[in-house]
Amino acid sequence: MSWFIGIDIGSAYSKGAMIKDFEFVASHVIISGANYRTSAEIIRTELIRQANLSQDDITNTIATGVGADNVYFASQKASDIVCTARGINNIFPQARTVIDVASQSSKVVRISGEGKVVNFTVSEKCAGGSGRFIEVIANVLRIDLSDFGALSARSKTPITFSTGCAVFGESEAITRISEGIPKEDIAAGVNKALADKISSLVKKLKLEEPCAICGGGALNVSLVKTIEGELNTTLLVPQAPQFITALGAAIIATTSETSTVEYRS
Amino acid sequence: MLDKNKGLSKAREIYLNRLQRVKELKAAGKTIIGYPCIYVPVEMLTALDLIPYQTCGDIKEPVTEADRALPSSFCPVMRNCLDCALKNKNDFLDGMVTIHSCDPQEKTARVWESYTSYPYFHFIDMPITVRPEALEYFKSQLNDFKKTLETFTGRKLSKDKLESAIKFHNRQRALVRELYELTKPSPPCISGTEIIQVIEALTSLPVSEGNDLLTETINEVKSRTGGLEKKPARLLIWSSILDDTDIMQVFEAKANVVMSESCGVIRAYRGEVKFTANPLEGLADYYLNEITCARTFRQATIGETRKDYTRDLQSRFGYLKGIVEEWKINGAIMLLVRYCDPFAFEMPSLKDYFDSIGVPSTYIEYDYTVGALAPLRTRIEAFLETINQ
Amino acid sequence: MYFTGVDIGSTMTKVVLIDESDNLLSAIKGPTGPEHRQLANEVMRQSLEQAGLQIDDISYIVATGYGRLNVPFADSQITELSCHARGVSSLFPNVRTAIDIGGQDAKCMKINNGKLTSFVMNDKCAAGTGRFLEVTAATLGVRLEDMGDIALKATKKIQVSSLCTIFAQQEVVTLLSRGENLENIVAGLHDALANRIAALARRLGIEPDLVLTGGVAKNTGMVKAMKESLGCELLVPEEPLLTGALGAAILAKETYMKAVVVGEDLPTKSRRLEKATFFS
Amino acid sequence: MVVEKKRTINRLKSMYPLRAKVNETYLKSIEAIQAGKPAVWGMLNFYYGDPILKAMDIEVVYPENYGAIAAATGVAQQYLDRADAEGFPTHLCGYSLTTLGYASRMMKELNGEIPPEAPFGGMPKPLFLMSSAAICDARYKWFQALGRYMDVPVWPLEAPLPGIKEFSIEDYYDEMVKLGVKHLRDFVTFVEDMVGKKMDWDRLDKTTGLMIEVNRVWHEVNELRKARPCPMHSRDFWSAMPAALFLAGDLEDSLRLYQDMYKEVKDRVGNHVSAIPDEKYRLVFAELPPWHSLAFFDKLAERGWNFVIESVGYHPPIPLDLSRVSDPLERITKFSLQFLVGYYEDARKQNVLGGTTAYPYLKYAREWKCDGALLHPLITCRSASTHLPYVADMLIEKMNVPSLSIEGDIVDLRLFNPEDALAKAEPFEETMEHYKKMRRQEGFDW
Repeated sequence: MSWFIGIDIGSAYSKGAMIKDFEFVASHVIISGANYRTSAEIIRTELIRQANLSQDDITNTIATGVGADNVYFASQKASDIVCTARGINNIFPQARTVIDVASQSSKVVRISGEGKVVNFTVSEKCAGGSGRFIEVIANVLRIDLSDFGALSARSKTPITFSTGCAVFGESEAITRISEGIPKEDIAAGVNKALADKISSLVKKLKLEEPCAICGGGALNVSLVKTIEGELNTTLLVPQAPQFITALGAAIIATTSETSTVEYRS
Repeated sequence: MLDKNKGLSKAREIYLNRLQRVKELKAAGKTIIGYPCIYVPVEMLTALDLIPYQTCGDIKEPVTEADRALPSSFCPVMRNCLDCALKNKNDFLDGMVTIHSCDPQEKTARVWESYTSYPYFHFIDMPITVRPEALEYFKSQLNDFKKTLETFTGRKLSKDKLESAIKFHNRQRALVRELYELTKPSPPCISGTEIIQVIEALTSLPVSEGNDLLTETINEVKSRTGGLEKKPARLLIWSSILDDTDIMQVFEAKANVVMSESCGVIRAYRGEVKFTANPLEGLADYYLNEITCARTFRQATIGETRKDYTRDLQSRFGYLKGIVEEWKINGAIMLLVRYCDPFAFEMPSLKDYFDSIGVPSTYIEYDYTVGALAPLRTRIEAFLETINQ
Repeated sequence: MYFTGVDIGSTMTKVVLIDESDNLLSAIKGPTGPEHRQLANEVMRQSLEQAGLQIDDISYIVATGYGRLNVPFADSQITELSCHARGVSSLFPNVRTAIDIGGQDAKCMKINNGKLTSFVMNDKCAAGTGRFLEVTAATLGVRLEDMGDIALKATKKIQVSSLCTIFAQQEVVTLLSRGENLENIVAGLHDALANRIAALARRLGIEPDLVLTGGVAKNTGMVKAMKESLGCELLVPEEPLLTGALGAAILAKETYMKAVVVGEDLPTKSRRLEKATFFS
Repeated sequence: MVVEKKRTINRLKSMYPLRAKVNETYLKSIEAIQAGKPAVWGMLNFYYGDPILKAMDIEVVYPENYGAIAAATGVAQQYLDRADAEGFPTHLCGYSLTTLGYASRMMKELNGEIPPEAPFGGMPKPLFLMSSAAICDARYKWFQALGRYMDVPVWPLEAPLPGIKEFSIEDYYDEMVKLGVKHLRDFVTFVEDMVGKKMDWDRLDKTTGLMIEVNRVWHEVNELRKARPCPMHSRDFWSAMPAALFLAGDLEDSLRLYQDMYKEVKDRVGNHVSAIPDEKYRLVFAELPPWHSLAFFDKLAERGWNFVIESVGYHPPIPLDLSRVSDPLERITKFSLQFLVGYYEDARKQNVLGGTTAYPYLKYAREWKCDGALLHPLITCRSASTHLPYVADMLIEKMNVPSLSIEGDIVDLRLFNPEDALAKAEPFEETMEHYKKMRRQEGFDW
């Protein structure tokens, strides 16, 4: 009997996935906060609790994400890009492209049948290309993040955002509000802006179908629809999209295949 | 009762659908040649019975395709312009003429040529100084342009054809200046917004049709009774490009914009092409010397070994003094399109100059999107509040 | 006679109600939601209640701030720059320069006997606004109002990128994963913001007295950082959030009085507080 | 935890004396300047102006390089803030803002004295400014903007930027040469007036000859790097380039020392000596390196990443026989033009008409047999960044060579994040492996 854990410490959220025989047995997500070390511990404890196991039952743990260094109990760490590829390949072996809409950045990875990375690209640092954009606007509009997709789906006339600075997308939203634009049109405008950024990332890399989408952004139905429209394809959406990278890490843990590289410089 | 197909209403209509007329002409068998920058000598196209069409971006269109070839920290106008091309919006073009007026023009031109396949594509190099040898070189570049045009059309570009084309375009320049005479009264007889619509129409019409439109417009505006609403300030806008009415309307909400020293407005129409033994000389001289874009390196005396900042400012911005006096300007807006280096470097010196001639000025940056115009509105209003007390 | 200033800012909405001798009768603050009009009506109602007045008792009303166009009952609109200038100089008669750091922008104003003479404004880059601290606070999982005190506990200076909020945010993440201590990072963020705003102010030229206003002025760590990067003393109003609304109220009074003197009758809006809502 | 710096890259012994010579002359020139010898502020001008100033024995300081020094030593920020305060938009070239802030501090606050905080002896008030039209607009508008702070004359060197297709038009090249020669002749007169002495034409002739020869040998050194495994790493290129690019140091010394480098590299090729322990991947680097964290290349070397070619903007022109051209000014012009047009015929054949600075990377990838490209776009240096997306697109389209893009900046050094870069190394290796297969399938020979 062997259980494997993958822990993905992102700059906004920390996610954990536990697998047994390549099947999900537990998953957990929390806000990363200022202390990644603690976040990692909380996640491990929760995963173990969910599967009511003890620490000794865990054969191997792999860490990924910006805060991977802080997962002191992980045997090794893996690149989040590789993890996303392995993760999505585990759920959709047919997928040749995966879009990951995370809070801080979006990335597009093209993958082989074996889940190897064929090519990838990550959104520019200074561009409204991340899910954070949506969180911020949801907050401005005083609506729940989970309602965002449904709301924007109601819009007939989405507004146009200048898809420049992600932070200033917010001022734009506020501006539009003071101009009297309905909520749903603003929400839809944000989805459009983000979808534009993401599809141009995909085009940059050349889309190879079938294409999957993961990360928190994949929970936003209207964003997914908009991207589907712009790429004119149907996206594969996993049940728990935000855990795909963590899942990938767990999978890597089963076959400790990853280079240990000293990240410090 | 106004005729819908004349003057201002016609201009507005064309402005809202710049492609309409060129597509008609195309259908009628005409050859349409695009150009992205006013430094391209359109006379040479007209002379060969080619229709010049200025390709421009769409301020309301988010850039998606251009990301493939241009980074986001790049002239938003050219990014947008290329984006439209890559979205096949200019596929009706038979050719493009591009020019090295500035980096974004040059960089975009090369990418453009590489990603599209018009029957004709030409790139003109351009020196940065107005020195004699630079002028000679530019003349040779225009001569090479002539060669490729002749090969493309299979027609000779004769001297008299070129001279008559120059006459037509000089006439157009004169008419635009005449139109601007009508912003001198207070209140002005025509708004900055209307002028943008007229100019944007001109850049999508054959020169003769453009001249007719101008004549109609001038007569219409002259016959206007009452004129426009008098606003508390008469503004001058100095910019690299100003080709969209949305932003102009923000300026005009609480002021009269009586002069817009910019592309998309008067910059291409200030001077006049002189008639020279070899017409290319006159053209080279006009385009290199007369057009007041920050891309050209100007100094008080060419190759001077003594330097004096005051004289330097005079040589770079002196032409603005007369404008300020004649149009009774009481406020200047220095509008910068983000990432436009030639104009960005100019800003502090330009402010020095406006201060020296006692014109209050304010600096405004915008990224060529309709996105956040409201904060811009606040700046304008606050600026007006400072000059109107 | 009574006068009101309504300041609908990007994050907070404020109302100030004064009488003809500038006595403060009520001051209300509330978060700006997406429904400006409704909010304007609501805060106005509260303020009248607090002052024990009816809407018709108000002689003149000036609206300012981002949402100034969404105050149905306001008689005229004046930009927040002129209003801040007026408000600040009523509190500090000798003020020559005022810096207002808001959530969406930062403004530096030159003031001459109560009037705005010139200004510079940063609304294009979040790195130079209060938003810089909000975004990075969120990344750090710290409450915005605690940022200042945390900064004051710093033991060493860390340089943080001041070029762009997004970069700063990513840098914070890196610093955290390197195990840098929170206080020092926060202090670094305050310095970065202070330097950006100081540069903005220098563009205008700084003359004493210098006043810092706007929400960020409540942040003690920021005031310290600003003093350091400006290298001069800073005056801070007790209620830095209210200077805009106060200025609007005073300008309302002055506009009204001027009209009375020259005997012209000012056009005024309907005084009805309709329950307008924005997204109906 | 900090690990001690491992030196994985096998540096060339012969590079050190060259670098030492350059530094030595740099220090000499600083002393000379501080002793009151007139100096000129110059832009990297791709050979147009430098041989002329060198022949006239005028010291040149390069604000572009000084911008890098100011950034590396941490004094840049105060100059940047100053430029911001003077009203220069913050999105302008970081080096230019540093210089403008520096000039403002020197002239407005210290009436012409070199600021005490300025590293490496600072930059003195120049005799005149020599800007250049080559590469970007900032490089001539920036020196014009300096006029706000000091009344020193500016000479903007013209530099034609021919079209790739148009270049084949009859007389096109000759006209560019005509411009160059006439322009440089007037420039010489200008310099003579400024320093009050006449040009020694024999000396200019000799200097020009040496400049061309130095660059030829330097070019040959880099040709040797096509060998597998690659004997010389980009680190050595960057360390050795100033002697050829800026003509830093004494040209006769430089020639000898580049010849020594040639011998050592040739020797390594003969004995299959690699620049890194185990060459798994051959990469091309574009454009400006992250000067402040070059140790990061050792980390990549540990993974078997060898950087075999780089930064076209710093590379010598493809050699051109100018021995029969008698007029030194004509030789300088043709040599400088060659920096760009040396690639044109090939570019036209391959029908890659985009960016003059973009095409060479395709040639590099093909001839230096690269598995991947590491692109380093810089937020405030557009000229070194705008062509990179196109480069990436062409590399993958035309020869199945993938690119990894790591953002950075020229003044805000904190933007370059080695951790982030290294985190992408692992997936990029999978990517390079994939495209290696693709190239084989499509009949490429590497």
